[in-house]
Amino acid sequence: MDVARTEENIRLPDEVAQEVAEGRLQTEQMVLNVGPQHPATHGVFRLLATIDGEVLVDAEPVIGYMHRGYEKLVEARDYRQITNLVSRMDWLSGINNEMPLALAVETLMELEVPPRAQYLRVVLLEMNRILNHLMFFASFAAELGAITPTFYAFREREDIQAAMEMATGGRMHFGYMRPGGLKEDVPKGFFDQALFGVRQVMDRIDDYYNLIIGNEIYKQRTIGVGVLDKELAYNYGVSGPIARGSNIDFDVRKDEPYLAYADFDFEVPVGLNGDCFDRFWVLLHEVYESARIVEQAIEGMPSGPILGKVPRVIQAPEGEVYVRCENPLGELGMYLVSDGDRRPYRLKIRTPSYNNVSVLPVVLRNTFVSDMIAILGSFFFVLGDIDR
Amino acid sequence: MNADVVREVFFWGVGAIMVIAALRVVTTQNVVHAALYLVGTLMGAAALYVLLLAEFVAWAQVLIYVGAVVVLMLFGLMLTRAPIGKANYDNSQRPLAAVVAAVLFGVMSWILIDAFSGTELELAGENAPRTQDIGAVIFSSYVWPFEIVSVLLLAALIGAVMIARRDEPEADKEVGS
Amino acid sequence: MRDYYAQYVTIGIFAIVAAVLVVGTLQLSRLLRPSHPTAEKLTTYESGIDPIGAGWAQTSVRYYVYALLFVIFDVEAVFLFPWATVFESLGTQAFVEMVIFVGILALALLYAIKKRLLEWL
Amino acid sequence: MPVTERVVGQQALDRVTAELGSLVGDARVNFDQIDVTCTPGNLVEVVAKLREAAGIEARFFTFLSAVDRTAFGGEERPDTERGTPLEVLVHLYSPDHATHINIHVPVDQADPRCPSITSVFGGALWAERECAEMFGIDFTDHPNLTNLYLPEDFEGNPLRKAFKLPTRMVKPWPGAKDPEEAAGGGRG
Amino acid sequence: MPIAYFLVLSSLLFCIGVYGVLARQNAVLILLSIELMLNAVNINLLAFSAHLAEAGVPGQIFALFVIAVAAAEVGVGLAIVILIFRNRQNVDVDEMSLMKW
Amino acid sequence: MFELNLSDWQILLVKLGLVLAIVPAITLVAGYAEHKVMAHLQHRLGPMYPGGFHGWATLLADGLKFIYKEDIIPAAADRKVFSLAPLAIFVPTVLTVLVLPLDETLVVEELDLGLFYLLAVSSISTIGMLMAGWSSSNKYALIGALRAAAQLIAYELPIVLSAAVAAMLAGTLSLNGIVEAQEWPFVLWPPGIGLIAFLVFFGAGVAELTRPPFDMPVAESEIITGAFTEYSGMRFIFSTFFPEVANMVIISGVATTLFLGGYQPIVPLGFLDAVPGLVWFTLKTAFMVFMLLWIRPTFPRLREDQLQKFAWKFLIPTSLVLILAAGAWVLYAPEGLK
Repeated sequence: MDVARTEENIRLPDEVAQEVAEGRLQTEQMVLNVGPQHPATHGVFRLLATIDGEVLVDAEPVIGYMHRGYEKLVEARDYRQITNLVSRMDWLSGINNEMPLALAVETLMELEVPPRAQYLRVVLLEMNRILNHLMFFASFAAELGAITPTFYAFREREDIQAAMEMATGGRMHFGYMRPGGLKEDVPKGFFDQALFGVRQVMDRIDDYYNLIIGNEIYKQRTIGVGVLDKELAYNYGVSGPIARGSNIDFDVRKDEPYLAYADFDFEVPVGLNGDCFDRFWVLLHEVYESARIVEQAIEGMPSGPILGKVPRVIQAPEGEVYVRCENPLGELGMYLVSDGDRRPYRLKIRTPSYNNVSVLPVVLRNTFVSDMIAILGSFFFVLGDIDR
Repeated sequence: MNADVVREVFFWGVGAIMVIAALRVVTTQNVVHAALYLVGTLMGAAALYVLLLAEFVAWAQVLIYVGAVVVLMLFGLMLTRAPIGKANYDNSQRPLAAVVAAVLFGVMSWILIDAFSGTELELAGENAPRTQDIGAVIFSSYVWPFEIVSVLLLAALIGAVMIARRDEPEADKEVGS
Repeated sequence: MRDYYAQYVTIGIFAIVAAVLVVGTLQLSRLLRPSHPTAEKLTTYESGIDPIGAGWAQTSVRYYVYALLFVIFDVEAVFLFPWATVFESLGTQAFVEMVIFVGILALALLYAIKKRLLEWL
Repeated sequence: MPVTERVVGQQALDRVTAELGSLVGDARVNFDQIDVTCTPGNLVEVVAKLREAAGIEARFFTFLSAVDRTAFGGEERPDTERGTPLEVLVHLYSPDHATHINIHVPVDQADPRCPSITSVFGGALWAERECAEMFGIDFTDHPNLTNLYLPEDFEGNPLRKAFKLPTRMVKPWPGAKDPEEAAGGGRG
Repeated sequence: MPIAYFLVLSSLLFCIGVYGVLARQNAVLILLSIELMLNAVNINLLAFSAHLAEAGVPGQIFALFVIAVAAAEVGVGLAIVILIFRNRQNVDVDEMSLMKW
Repeated sequence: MFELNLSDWQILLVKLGLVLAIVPAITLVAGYAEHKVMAHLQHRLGPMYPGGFHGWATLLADGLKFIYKEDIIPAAADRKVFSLAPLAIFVPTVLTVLVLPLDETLVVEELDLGLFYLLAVSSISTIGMLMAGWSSSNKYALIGALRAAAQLIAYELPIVLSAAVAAMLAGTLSLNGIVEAQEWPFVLWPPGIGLIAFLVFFGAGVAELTRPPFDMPVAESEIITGAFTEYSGMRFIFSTFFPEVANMVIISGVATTLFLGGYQPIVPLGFLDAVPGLVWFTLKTAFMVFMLLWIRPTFPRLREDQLQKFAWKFLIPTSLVLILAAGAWVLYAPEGLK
């Protein structure tokens, strides 16, 4: 990165903080509600900000406007129904949400998943990851005031969206995963469309670089802004692109390969300083890596059944297990306690956005109002994922 | 219509607006309103300057007073608390102040009318001095006041900064970061 | 020969017409637009929550410094324009005068930068 | 740094038990993950040690929640395997060793109390608030134990088994009448 | 047009300013009143400048200088007010008894 | 030219009529151009339906919608100041149009100090912003107003100073005089000085318009619509949409007048003199407007402190140097070069 991380960039907030603390700069503080109805909060997220002039003295996220009580609801539904329920948590990565549930049931039931299903799952998961990341690419740029990337990103999304629709019939909530495999095989022409979509993205990623990452104003706005310390990230259980932005090489796909991820060659992009720039940089690189995985998976696609030997009624045996997947936004884990019924006895859903956002008060302290928006945008969260 | 009559009507109109606005400046109980009424008076004064053949001064008045000084005032007000709604900003000497002002006005206007009654202003538009005339005179006859203005402004900035700056001991050390 | 007063009469009339236009359009649209004020509608917008604290304003000291600097340079600009029209005929002397003037004000800017007054926020 | 040395299963269990010793009761391997049980009084020390101990370094705070086992396997068979049916569950992960550690902390069901681990893991700030409102567990010395999701005047602890979903009491979930399937009764 | 019109108007504005200075207790409002007085002076200057047209434009030039000085005055005055506000959280001159005799 | 005997009042009426017809028309055209240019830069079509042909009537439909909108003044607001703020923004905008020379004789009033008048009048709207923001009693509006005012004053200086450079090179403040004094190749002469002054003027002009990348006073992702968050219906049109688009054209027109030779032909070829000056002025202004439209979808926005630093540490010192350089050029450059 060719922009010097000047002292100035990093020191300023502390200095201001000190002045505020000593009362030298103190004008009256005012309490500002950012959200729940605010253009920058992706849904009903509320930030209670205490500001002094343009400096955020304190910030307290208020969540719960979308709480639907999934953990209670799932106790009254069978696994097939839950698939469709959890799909709606992080509505930008529906099929990724369904994955750990299927994995958890498969683990408890010791089901074999046929290789074609594993490869197909990878294709769908990674395409969904691209969809998700492109959306955040668009929204983050829009929050920084650049309006064009939104349209570019949606153009690319559309091609991939079409492939997803061919396979699953849905655009957001796919409901395509089954314990033991997939609902059905993909239709003819799916692979062509998928390849077309991801290659399109790979080709155009240079444009995105030129338009956003290479832009001097963009660098000024993001470098050194909202630095998330590595230890802090561990402490709060921050995962996904945000953790990787903070120089944490942590990717479930590499660390504990599930499905067929061990078969593919891909890199885990890792940022340097944990500022907004790094988080965004990681996000964009992951798009590229996911596109590569999709290409490899389609090229090596085995034939065979897409559903293993699964009993007609899915009843996980007694036991408990924690299963996790690398969701687009981070580690999505499910702690499944089963007492042998068709329904889970207790399903703790550990969503990535929840942990990622919980660190916000620390990161937001003593930033500028404008930086607050950049930081919120770079924390890539989905409200449904926080509130469940 | 006779041009002089038009001018007089204009004068009375603008004068009335100015006086009313000025009165509101000193009586309103809302600080921001006071500053905005001051804008009324200042714009009225600019209009009178135009009438008095001083178009450059008139627009300088708009540029500096309305565009800059009032903005400075409003920033200052908002820095020191500027609530919407009323508060009491008068002190207890209001009646006394009114008497003093009225007496002063009586004396002054009596002297002025006494001294200048009968003096007519010849306002011939075609003789209005042009910007060049002003420039030529400043930069030949009023060079020293002109330079002193710059020193005064510098002093004002330094003074204001000394007073209002954040007390930062390390500020003088190294700036080159 | 220019007609000094006529020019300003035109400007004045334009100002009045522009003001009347705004007020008139607002009045006109009053005939067309609905008006059903409710308490919720008239609440100040604060991201969909009842505002916390109200009726007061506060700002940062930095803005004051900017405004002060602006005032100073605005005064400079006012003297700059008459000078611009005559300095060619007055020659070197007037030029030197302005160099000194601008130089002193540049000192003010330098001072502000040196004192980190422009450092934010 | 990705996983430097993979420590799972029995090897991980050995390290954990060697480090914690008598601080924990039952410890076992479950699907390559470590399950340990400890008392509320020892919890803070346990998580602090797991975080710092060489060879474990479970620095990553995954989640904190609770499980109410009073209706496990049907109303008649409450699971009191670990002493009481209500337990706080803390999951830690070691990014360097890919070790998962589930810490089960049985708490008193009538007066559930557990010390807060926010001094060790900041991520527990929200998790404990959520757990407190959902299960009615009092996390002592938590700096701000207010409701995270529920309104302040909400009554009851939704994730306790005793808290029935009102709609489901009136009308059982239609899923139970799945044509493919005859057995099984409504429980939730 | 009689010059007395302008002179009386300017003295009226000046006296309104005097009233403001005496009757207000908010320091910023006092500064506003002072601006009124300075403006009154300017009207006078320009009226005489128009009256003595054959003398050239010195009246206008003086008005420019007055405007410049007024700008500097406001800058420093407000700085003082802000300092006082920061120390005491209010700007009532009546309560500023520190420098009273 | 043909002679028409019209009384002063009739002339005034004609002027009024022309301005009142042309200014809104130009605003609509520029607004439509903004929709379309931006859409095509972003690989989309933009409005296509209202009016039939490529959605030409979109803005008329929008305007109609705004007329029908309910006018809401928040209960906590200061009604008087709230209603006056649009006036303080709209009227100066209209007044700036009056001195722009569209052609040698096509100007509403050719003021002797036209340039100075223009700068003075346009500085009034700063107060309008502060009025709108303060009176709304809304925190976003207040933050927006303060940002807007600080930005407008910071970038007014480069505008004023670089305009002074143009005045110095021409030796007059009359806009017609400045156009007449310019010779081909307008902005490129005197070398360095003209072009840099033009760029400073144009850059600061973008900031004065509060358009990206300088749009933090109205940054919707941060502070909704800044000072005008509480404005609705026609009040909103008069305080934001109309002034923004009109000022875009006006700034382009002023830049054309000061630096691009105004109504003079683009290249000094004899036969081009037959083309009316109005056409040249329109072409040049349209080009400048297009540049402004191009900037908007290209850049993200700056942060408030970066914006201020850019003005005070870069643009203003640059324009101060330019003034001295221009002075030296006028006085000391060899006769043959000028």
